[in-house]
Amino acid sequence: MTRRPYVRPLHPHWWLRDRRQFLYIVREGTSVFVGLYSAILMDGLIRLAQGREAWETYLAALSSPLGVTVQVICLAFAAFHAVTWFGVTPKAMPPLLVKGEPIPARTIIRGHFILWAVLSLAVLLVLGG
Amino acid sequence: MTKSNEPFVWMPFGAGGMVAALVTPALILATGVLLPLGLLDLSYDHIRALAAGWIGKLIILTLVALPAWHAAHRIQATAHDLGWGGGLGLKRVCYGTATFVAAVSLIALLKL
Amino acid sequence: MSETITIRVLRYDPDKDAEPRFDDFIVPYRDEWVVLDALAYIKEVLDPSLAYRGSCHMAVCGSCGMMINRQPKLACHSFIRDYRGQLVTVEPLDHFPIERDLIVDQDGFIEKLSSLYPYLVTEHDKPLSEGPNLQTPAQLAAFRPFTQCINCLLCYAACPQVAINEAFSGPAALAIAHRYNRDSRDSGEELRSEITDSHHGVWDCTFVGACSEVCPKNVDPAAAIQRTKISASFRWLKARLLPGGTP
Amino acid sequence: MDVIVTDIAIVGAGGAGLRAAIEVAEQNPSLKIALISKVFPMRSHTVAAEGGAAGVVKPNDSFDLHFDDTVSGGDWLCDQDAVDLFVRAAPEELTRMEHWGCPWSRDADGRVAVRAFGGMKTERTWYAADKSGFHMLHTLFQTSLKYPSITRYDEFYSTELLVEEKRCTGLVAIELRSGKLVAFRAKAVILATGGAGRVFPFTTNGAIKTGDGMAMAYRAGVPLKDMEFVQYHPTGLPGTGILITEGARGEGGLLTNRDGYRYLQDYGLGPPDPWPRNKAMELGPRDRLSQAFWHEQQKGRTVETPFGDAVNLDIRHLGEKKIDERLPMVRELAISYVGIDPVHAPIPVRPVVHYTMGGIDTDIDAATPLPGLFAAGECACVSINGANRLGSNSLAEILVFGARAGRSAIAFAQANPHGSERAAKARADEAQAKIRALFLNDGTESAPALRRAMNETMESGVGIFRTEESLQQSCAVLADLRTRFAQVRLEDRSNVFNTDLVQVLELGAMLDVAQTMAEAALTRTESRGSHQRLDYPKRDDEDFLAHSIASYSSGERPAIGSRNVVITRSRPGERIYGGGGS
Ligand SMILES: Cc1cc2nc3c(=O)[nH]c(=O)nc-3n(C[C@H](O)[C@H](O)[C@H](O)COP(=O)(O)OP(=O)(O)OC[C@H]3O[C@@H](n4cnc5c(N)ncnc54)[C@H](O)[C@@H]3O)c2cc1C
Ligand code: SF4
Ligand code: F3S
Ligand code: FES
Repeated sequence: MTRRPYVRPLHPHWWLRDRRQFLYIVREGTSVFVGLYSAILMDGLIRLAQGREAWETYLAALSSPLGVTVQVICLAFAAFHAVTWFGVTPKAMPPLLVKGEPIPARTIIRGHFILWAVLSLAVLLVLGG
Repeated sequence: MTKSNEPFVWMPFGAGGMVAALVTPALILATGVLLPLGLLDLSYDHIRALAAGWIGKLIILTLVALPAWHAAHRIQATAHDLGWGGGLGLKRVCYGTATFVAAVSLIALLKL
Repeated sequence: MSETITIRVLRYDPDKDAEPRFDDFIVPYRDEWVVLDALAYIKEVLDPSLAYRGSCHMAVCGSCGMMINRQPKLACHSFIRDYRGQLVTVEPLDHFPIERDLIVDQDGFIEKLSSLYPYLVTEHDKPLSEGPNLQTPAQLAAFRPFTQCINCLLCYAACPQVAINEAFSGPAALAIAHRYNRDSRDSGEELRSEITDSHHGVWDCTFVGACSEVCPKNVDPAAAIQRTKISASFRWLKARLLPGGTP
Repeated sequence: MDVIVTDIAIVGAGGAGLRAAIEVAEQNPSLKIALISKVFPMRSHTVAAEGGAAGVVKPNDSFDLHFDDTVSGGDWLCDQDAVDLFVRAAPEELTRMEHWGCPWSRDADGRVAVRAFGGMKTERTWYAADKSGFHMLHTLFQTSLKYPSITRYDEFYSTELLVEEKRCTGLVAIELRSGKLVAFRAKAVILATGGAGRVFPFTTNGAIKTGDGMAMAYRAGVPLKDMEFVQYHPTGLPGTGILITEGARGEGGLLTNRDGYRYLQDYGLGPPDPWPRNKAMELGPRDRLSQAFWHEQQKGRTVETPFGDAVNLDIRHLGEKKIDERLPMVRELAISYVGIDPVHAPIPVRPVVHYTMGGIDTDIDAATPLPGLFAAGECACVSINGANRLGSNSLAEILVFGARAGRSAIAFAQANPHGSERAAKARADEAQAKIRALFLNDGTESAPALRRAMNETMESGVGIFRTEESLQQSCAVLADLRTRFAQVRLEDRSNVFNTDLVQVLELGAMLDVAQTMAEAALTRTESRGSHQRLDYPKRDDEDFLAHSIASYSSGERPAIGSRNVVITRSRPGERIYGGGGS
């Protein structure tokens, strides 16, 4: 018959046409930098195993202009990752009930931010010796 | 319909996302900002000492390997989203790299 | 009816058009008018051939989902006054085949929903003489948000995974499955897990979250899916680690 | 043309149609069911019902009390055998809905909660927050997916019944997505097509409530019963006609006029207790409340709004928490459509056409006088609603009589063979030719103009209060419109989703239905329930304790006959509300 459904193909730049979708791809994109930083850490472990001298070169590389630039970019994306990750935590866990009432999403998100601050402080203290 | 084995990759992905969110920013802050500024001293002895015990090794491995896995999972998924291949090949490359990062880190830690 | 607004509508008549095109209409409107009223005006006064769906005019029947200025919206719940001074572009819902003008083919959704055992599954039929089941308000609250879905499919239009993976069950269908899984009277979760835990069940979802943002009824399908992923992971572990579990 | 052969065809997939389909599927899984609907089932207008469904559950309640409320609420025009059966079956049906997963609201101890409703002596209305119909419809739809014997034909617009030798043998429908005409041959047909509120301009009814099934039956020679009884709901939002549920008053909402005065006490509904008292004041029956509005309007005591006169519905004293918990949708609707947050200000409301008490003539087994044809739900008139339906009785009715229609259809289908294929084809070809004529002939009349004229004359002549003169005038206008309709012009000549064609066909149905309403109202020279004649203000049991029966006579005005009401135990008495009632 005359029925002829038209399928509009997904726009090749669908994620650039919509703020929400763009932020999604940026959120996912953060993983490139998270991954990159894991590689940097892996490198550090290799150097550590190779001995004091190798470790010193590693630290120097971290502090080089290139090293700093790369890491600052990584930091920005990692922070964006953290914020977006905490933002969805209430959806990603079963509702927690306190006296029969579910804990509000805002409280759960706030709890994660507090944990973030505490752990970050702990990391810095441990590394600082 | 057969059930998917996705939990095998998804659970470490989720854990990695949590680690990357809670701890990674502080680590980058330390190595990428405070260290170059001279506000933090990551001396060889101190760091070695941190990695000396079993618990230390385990924690460090977690901090390196899980975010790597998290990244691998997201990268292959996003590539699929953007229509860049995203087939089995890419999956192998991504998860393979993450496994490699984990394995090398483990060997390095064991050598300490 | 003093002010006017320009409404640009995507048109497609398979009898005449090779592919969709846009038509502009200038519509005088009143303050309480929604986009659906403007479409009714166009159909009645300007172009009777315009095809669209809509019935209840109160955001409950789910008929009138469409893209309004590229956002999935209910036409009966989008006030023209909020678009004052803008060009309003109205298109059929993204990610569905267009039958004609603003009408899309929704059969795919119904099939996906049907496959998920979207009804109460119980071990025995309870005789009527036993009366209604007991269910406390707290037990009701545990699944109530997920009962609010009006099947408007805005979430499907918002979710890129629906477009990328044709077989993906999609947000609303999975939210409804979750609704039954969380119902204290139901024991069909195992049955549903055959579908929810499969690749095109929850695992096609990459937690974009757009589904929940556009949902006019606050159903939060994204949460339903994430929680199902967690249960699915437990089921997966159990099947592999526990004796008697079948991998 | 396609021919689909099935055992039982059901037109309409709202609450009544779905319930009927499930009943057939459960009772006899070997029967093939075709469930035909012009919209997807969950779009059916049952979805819009807010308040709830009545069924006796509380220990201090009884079938007799529900019976009495219903019969007196209906101003003694109900068939009492039907009401008896109805009140007994209602709790069972509502329990069954619970077993199917309907998320009824609950008391703290986990039992199903019930609320007060207009005209009901005690709390017996089961509800699911303020989306009762929505939850019932989705529960029924989703449950129906369980049964392989139900084949759905979504978005098929049914145009007429197949009748062969005084028996209904199927129907004809247009598949909207292709424009194809399809003949359904069935051993039994159930009509469950809902109401016809759209014949009026200002209504709570969705765009799809155009009385198609009533018109189909009527044209096939089945009479329409009690069509003059059209219910106005007292609390619709001015402008859009969106309904503010009676639940708002059940929870304690107050109606006040421009002076903040609870005017209902002036119309025999007092005393004005500060708390909700069943069957009094705001919880009086709908006809009385709507009529009181009209009187207030005449006295100039209503509130003027940009969308016409209104009165105030005040729920502020319930507080934000209770409003959000019990009446979330009311708040949402008021904010969206009249820009008023009921937590802080009263909601302007006015009476609005809501429900058609009349409908296809059926007996208590949902059987119409045409063998093989059954009807249930708002399109049918059994009659349990009499001259005025009590709120929350119809959601229970669609279940009780939907199920009964299913059972009756099974019995009929098991006892009778299919009609002949040749006759079906011939009839379907005629139907095809009629539609083709619309496509080929260049009519001169504009459908929207005819519809507007119909709406106007129904409101002005057949509204809350009627007179000989107003009705005469409306009858004349409607007769004229029907003649003009023969020259209606189809603007859209495409095949796929030709919604212009659907609207034209719906208009044809509405004109037929409107005509029966106006003509029956003209004949009934008394006032009863929702039918109020300024020129005959009293109820007249001598002459009019009887149903009106409107029969089709092609092209002409309907013939209006009458049939006695079935009275078993409740003699007509005075309808007493307010303090006198308790
Ligand atoms: C706003 C509102 C609130 C209400 N609140 C309450 C309440 O609180 N309590 C209460 O008891 N009652 C209430 N009612 C009344 C009650 O909801 C209805 O009477 C009842 O839902 C009717 O159900 P039904 O199955 O008969 O028809 P509907 O639900 O209207 O279904 C009709 C079906 O027929 C189909 N159909 C119609 N014509 C055709 C055709 N030509 N071809 C194919 N299919 C066709 C439609 O697609 C639809 O599926 C309310 C009504 C309204 C409008
Ligand atoms: S989940 Fe929300 S957006 Fe999706 S179909 Fe249901 S109501 Fe619509
Ligand atoms: S938008 Fe899509 S990817 Fe998942 S969270 Fe919602 S279904
Ligand atoms: S018309 Fe019903 S949801 Fe918009």
